[in-house]
Amino acid sequence: MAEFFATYGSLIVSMVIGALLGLSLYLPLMAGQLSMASPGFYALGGYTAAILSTTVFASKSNSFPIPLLLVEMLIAAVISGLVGVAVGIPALRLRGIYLAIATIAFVEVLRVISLNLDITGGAVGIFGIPQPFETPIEYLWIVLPLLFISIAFIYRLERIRVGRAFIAIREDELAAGAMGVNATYYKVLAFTSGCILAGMVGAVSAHFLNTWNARQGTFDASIIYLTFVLIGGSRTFLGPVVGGMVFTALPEVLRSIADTSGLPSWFAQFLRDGRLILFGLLIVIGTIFFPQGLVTPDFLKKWRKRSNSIFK
Amino acid sequence: MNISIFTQQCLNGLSIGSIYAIFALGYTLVYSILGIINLAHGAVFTLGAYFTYTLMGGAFGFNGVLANASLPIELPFAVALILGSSIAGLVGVIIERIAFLPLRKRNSDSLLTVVSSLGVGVVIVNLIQYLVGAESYTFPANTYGNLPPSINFGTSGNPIPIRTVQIVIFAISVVVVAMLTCFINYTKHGKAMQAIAEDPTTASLLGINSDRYIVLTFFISSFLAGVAGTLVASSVSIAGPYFGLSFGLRGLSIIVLGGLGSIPGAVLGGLVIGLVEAFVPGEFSGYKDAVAFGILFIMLLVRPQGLLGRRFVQKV
Amino acid sequence: MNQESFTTSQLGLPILEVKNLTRRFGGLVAVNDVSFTITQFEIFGLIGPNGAGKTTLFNLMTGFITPSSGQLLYHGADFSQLHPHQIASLGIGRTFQNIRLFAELSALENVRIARDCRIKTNTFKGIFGLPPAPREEQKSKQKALELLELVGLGERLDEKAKNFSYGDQRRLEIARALALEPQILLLDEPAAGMNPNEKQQLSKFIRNLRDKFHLTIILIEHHVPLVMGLCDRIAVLDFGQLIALGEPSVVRSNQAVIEAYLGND
Amino acid sequence: GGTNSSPNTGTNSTPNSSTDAAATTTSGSIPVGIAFAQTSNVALLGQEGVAGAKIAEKYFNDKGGVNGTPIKLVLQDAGGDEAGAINAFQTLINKDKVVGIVGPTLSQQAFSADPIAERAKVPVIGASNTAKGVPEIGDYIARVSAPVSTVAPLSIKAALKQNPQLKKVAVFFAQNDVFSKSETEIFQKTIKDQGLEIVTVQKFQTSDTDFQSQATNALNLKPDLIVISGLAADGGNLVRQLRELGYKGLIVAGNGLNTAKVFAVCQQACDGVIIAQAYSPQQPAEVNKQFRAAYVKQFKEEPPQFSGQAFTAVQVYVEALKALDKKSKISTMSITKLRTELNKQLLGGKYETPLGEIAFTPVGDIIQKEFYVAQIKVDKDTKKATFSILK
Amino acid sequence: MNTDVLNNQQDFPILEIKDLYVNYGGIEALQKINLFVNNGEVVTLIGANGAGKTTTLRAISKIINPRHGTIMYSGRNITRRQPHEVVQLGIAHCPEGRRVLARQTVLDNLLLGAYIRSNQTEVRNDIQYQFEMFPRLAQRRHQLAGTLSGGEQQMLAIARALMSKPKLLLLDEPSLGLAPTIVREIFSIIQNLRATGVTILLVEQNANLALQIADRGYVLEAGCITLSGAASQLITDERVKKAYLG
Ligand SMILES: Nc1ncnc2c1ncn2[C@@H]1O[C@H](COP(=O)(O)OP(=O)(O)OP(=O)(O)O)[C@@H](O)[C@H]1O
Ligand SMILES: Nc1ncnc2c1ncn2[C@@H]1O[C@H](COP(=O)(O)OP(=O)(O)OP(=O)(O)O)[C@@H](O)[C@H]1O
Ligand SMILES: CC(C)C[C@H](N)C(=O)O
Ligand SMILES: [Mg+2]
Ligand SMILES: [Mg+2]
Repeated sequence: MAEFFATYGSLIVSMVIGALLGLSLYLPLMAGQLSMASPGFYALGGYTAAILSTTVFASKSNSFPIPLLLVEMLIAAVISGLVGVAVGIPALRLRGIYLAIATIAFVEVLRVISLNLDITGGAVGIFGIPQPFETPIEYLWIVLPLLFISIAFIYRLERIRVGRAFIAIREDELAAGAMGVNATYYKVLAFTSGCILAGMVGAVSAHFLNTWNARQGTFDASIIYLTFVLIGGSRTFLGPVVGGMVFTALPEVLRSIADTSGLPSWFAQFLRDGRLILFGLLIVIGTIFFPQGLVTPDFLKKWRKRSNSIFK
Repeated sequence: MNISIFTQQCLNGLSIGSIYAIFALGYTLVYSILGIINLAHGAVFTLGAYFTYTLMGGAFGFNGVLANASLPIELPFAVALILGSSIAGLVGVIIERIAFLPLRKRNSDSLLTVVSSLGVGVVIVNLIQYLVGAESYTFPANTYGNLPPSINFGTSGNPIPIRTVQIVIFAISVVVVAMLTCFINYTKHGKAMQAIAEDPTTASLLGINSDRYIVLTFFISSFLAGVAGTLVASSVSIAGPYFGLSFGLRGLSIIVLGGLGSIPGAVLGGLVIGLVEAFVPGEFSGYKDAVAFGILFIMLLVRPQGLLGRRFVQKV
Repeated sequence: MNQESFTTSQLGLPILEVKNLTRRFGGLVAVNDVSFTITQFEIFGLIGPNGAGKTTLFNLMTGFITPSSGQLLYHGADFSQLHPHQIASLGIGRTFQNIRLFAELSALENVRIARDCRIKTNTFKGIFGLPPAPREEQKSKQKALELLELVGLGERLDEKAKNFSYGDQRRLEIARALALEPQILLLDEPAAGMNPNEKQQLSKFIRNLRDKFHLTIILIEHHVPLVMGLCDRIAVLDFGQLIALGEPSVVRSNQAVIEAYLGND
Repeated sequence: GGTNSSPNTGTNSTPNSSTDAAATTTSGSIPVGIAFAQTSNVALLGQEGVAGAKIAEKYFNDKGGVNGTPIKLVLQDAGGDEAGAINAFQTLINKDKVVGIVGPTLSQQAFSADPIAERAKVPVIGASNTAKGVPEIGDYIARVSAPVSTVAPLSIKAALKQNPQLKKVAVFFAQNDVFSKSETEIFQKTIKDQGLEIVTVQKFQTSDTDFQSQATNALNLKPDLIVISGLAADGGNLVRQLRELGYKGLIVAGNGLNTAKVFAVCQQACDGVIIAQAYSPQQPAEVNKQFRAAYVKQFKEEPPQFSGQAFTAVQVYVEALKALDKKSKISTMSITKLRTELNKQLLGGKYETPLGEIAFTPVGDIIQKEFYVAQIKVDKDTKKATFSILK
Repeated sequence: MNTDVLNNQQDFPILEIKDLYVNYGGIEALQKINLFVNNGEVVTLIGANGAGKTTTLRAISKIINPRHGTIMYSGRNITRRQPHEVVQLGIAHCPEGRRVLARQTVLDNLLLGAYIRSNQTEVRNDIQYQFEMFPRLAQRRHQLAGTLSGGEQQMLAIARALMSKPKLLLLDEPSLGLAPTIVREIFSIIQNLRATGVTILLVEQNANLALQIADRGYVLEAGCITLSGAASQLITDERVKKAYLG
């Protein structure tokens, strides 16, 4: 067990981070906004933490105080929130693929800027970020509560008028307007919540990865997060959580399958060299066999019914 | 900036822009019939280059399953280009059958199709790497026969050299665009495609066989990707399996800039981005990419439908 | 409360005023200098040939488009520049000629979304379930259920809106508009897709609605018997212009209306 | 092909249940971890490292391994990103129980994954990380990839020797590559120190393929020397496009272009490019001759720098293990102890490698004596290109 | 002489539906539907909301697949055909809810309606003809169909269906949203079409009007045909009167 956690500790944390990033994309998607801005805010949050912890909060002591980490997350949240509102208000007039592209453009611009600025360390980025924990797995102390809080937040959100307003906008923005839904307000709300979440996750990740650089928020990342959400299921928050976890773990699972003894060596070799081929195939298969995603509201309903009948 | 530099940078911009444009055309075609972005397009672009390279008798390097393998034939460039691109076209059709059709049949979220195409892209890129490794491959020096490496558009005292490859690419893009524009705008097929994009069910009620159009579109789009990939590779060599992906993002911004689904828009967008990039002053070369995307961002806010896109006002 | 009593006692108070309203689309004048006043609790019919500008007038009244010129007054205040959601909150609800339900959502969800604009607690309290949020949510749901019952879809709460037949979708739209708790209800061809028998029932139903919820109703409809039987007053539009306004019997015999719309039978 | 040469590499490293078991695995070999990028867009560079390491494995095992016990490379793909490197490191450390690790490919990955090895007390030798600060990550982190501070000035001087008249220099560098970024700083400092004028600094990205506008910008200023810091594909294309656009002057290229791969990209246009080398195939030591021969035999081209450096990293492990084994039998040591001892041992040693004689500073940076400046020569008739060392 | 030929033809059913069952997910929308339409006839289908009228037309034009049963058209089994093939065989469907192509102009919508035809001059003449019938559309010919008024869209949908020169026309509530004068216009068009030999299956809420111009009619209730017969009989049937004629 200890060995398992030692080997997979950071993977487990990465999975939770994947789930959180999935949620950060899911939030605007609830209101029908296909925003790919998450990596940008993830990067922004990461830089915030990286810069703060290596400059302002730098200390000689070995381990970085956890309260400071929380403060960094808070600051990252505030910055991301402000930038989110500033970008969101103009950008959210766009729809569908146009919004996606606009947000991707925003992410790219951020990336290039961070590559050119001194404070962000150019290509090398910022390294030697102090560690609040001894082992990677302990980051769960931060990311798991964050995940649970986010889930609780979204769960509640979906059950009150805000959630219904999001869905109304997703279904038909014009009709939603006629039903008294202030689309701009809710869209900015959904978008900014996603930004804030991504920013906070970035702040933790900077510590978790020990280093931060311009390669953290990229177009590829946007697309991967989108995969988390859509294959996980974009109609319930459990979808992105499951999707984020599964698709973060998948390459590593394939790696460890390749290492299991007893496989014919050509097959093990294929698994090792070709694991991303399988990764891609699983994405395709996932979309084909789970057109609504792995977790769908119907699935949940059935499941709930079943468990109810068991308990009765 | 003096006039000859200006001309030079214009020509540079046009030549790189024409590469962007021919890449973006394939995107636009698929968009204009399915209303989605095919993220596997960049991978097919790469694949086309590898196909042509192989057909010309090129050998593979040291990594991958096919290390040191080569075909026993050495086709001339033009033949290999057409054949290689046709194979890429077929790959496109196969992609459509495997990754798009099943989703379409189930009426699933069109975003999911985007993800599925991403999966295909991942498969292709990694398959290439698995088979022939990650190293770069270069077309033989005599690909374009005995043409000089560059052609001078200025005087000998004030040279404005443009690389010959780029001129070829430019010419081919112009021809392709002209042909496609005619096909889309002056035949009923273009309208049929738009009808399919807007409402496949209604289109079928009008007697339009959407399946056939979609297959055809994928073939043309992937064929073009193959042509573009080959041409670019002949200019800058195949820089590994990820070669096409760096065009992917640019391609996206171009079709949006030009107006989604508009063929002339894709071309205009490509040229505009090419020109803008060419005119980024040297001291800001680090911001070159940001400039293109910055323009796109602002443009989207000012004119969301793109340069040549048609604005659609919804009436309730 | 019986209908007679308040129609007579309250009639006359203007609730909505349309003043020299004009809307152009490029060269086309879809609504051309139209003025009329709607009084509280009346059922006001809007008729006219296809493309006369009736729906456009609704779109202006609900903020979907802004007037090229002219004014719209609600209880005396100009609201022509407000956004649709603001107008909805003011108390003007509508249905759509080309049905616009939230297709993927259940009937209940469709109605609840509209009812939500009457929830007053803020998001914060809502998320933490602090009072009075839970009670309000509960009330809101109750109200939605009642409305579905009212339009006869009480049994089909969980069905997706898109699976309803055309006529049933129209009923659902009415329930959804009522959930806004509007003072003015705009119905754009509510009887389309219903058979004559159903149309008659709908006519009764609309009158009941007015009485039950104290509504002012503006109604676009091409089914002449229904309009004539139901409406207190009727306005006739043709090519964007108001060509007649008055009680059904007057309008019916107006020569211009017969030429433009009713035709000579 | 490369993959077929040792098909079962790393497949049968059965993990031990207890962390403190004997260092050698049941199969009787000593596991050394290799964490290069075998996928992603840096795989191009990672594969070169893997090739060098595999040749080293065979070479040293043929010569008796570690006093009779063979070593066994355990490959884990580190991909191109930070998380990938961390996962590869974790697997190597905890599951594969390697005695030390070679890798990762990028410095950014090193900043991310090396601290993990440091905390687990597992030695790491970087074979391609050149950024400032990598060896300083910790006691267990060393590297054999020199940060090119000595070689860059040499190549500028070599250019000056070929054309003493030159005055104006245009500088190009790949801004998203750590290697090129730090290298260009050294280049630029040298240029100024030599009293030359930098007329322009143009940035690009390693993923770029078209450089015409940057080239035009630069050529317009009529430089007589162009200095490029980039990697093989982009650098090669830049050289080619500069030449095709009519540039006739000297070109100095940085370390990233020190691979025969550029020949394919810039073809005849490569002719005359002066290259700074941290590794030269012509290095005369016996071990390099053998390495080069093995490499050429398998891949039919000269070994690139990253292969030479990866070979060297493996060599350092083998020789340090040998020395350690002589002092006290390593098969009796617990893996934790072995790793610690190995780290001490390797930092203290001197090695005769394909890079020449090397040693380590106390923090683990390489002390390399021999750097080379080579010029690419393209044979007019055969079109074959070679590096020829400038004296 | 001509009438003789017509009369002869009228006897063979151009469309014949046998034991048709259609499901939406778990819901049975049609059960054991049997109906036929003779060549040259106008047949109307009436019934309450949700009875399954639209579903029947969808099954014929193959937008949905029946669970069971056969659909014969001109002696051919078309049960498993694709929608576009059915159009090519001469069936046009003017669907419920108009479904004009919102982003295309009026003219393009009409041109697309003639997609299966190749003689462009004839097509152009026909467009001209539609414009004469619906002057409103002529005025709006370059407007995007999505911005037309509801009634204008309905006219366009009908005109578009006619553009394919069908042998069998399926009309789903053509009078929906049309002003009374236009409704009359539509019904006279239907009669004209019949005179030129087009067979028509008409779904109509305005049962009165429909039965007046139809030859025969079917009454659909909750997915089953409960009544059928000559239109003249149905119109006087007490049950029909009570339920549908108001
Ligand atoms: N956004 C728009 N752009 C251009 N023209 C428009 C637009 N909206 C409406 N129109 C035109 O304005 C006119 C009035 O349309 P409107 O929808 O108000 O008609 P209506 O009276 O509701 O007709 P119907 O009874 O057919 O629904 C129509 O001719 C229509 O084509
Ligand atoms: N897509 C669908 N999914 C599920 N059920 C559907 C769907 N479409 C229709 N139904 C159901 O099938 C039944 C028949 O519907 P249909 O649309 O054929 O009725 P209709 O007779 O045309 O009614 P209307 O006059 O209101 O248009 C109805 O109960 C309806 O709710
Ligand atoms: C493989 C090389 C491009 C890596 C580079 N030397 C670095 O330190 O990141
Ligand atoms: Mg209308
Ligand atoms: Mg119907």
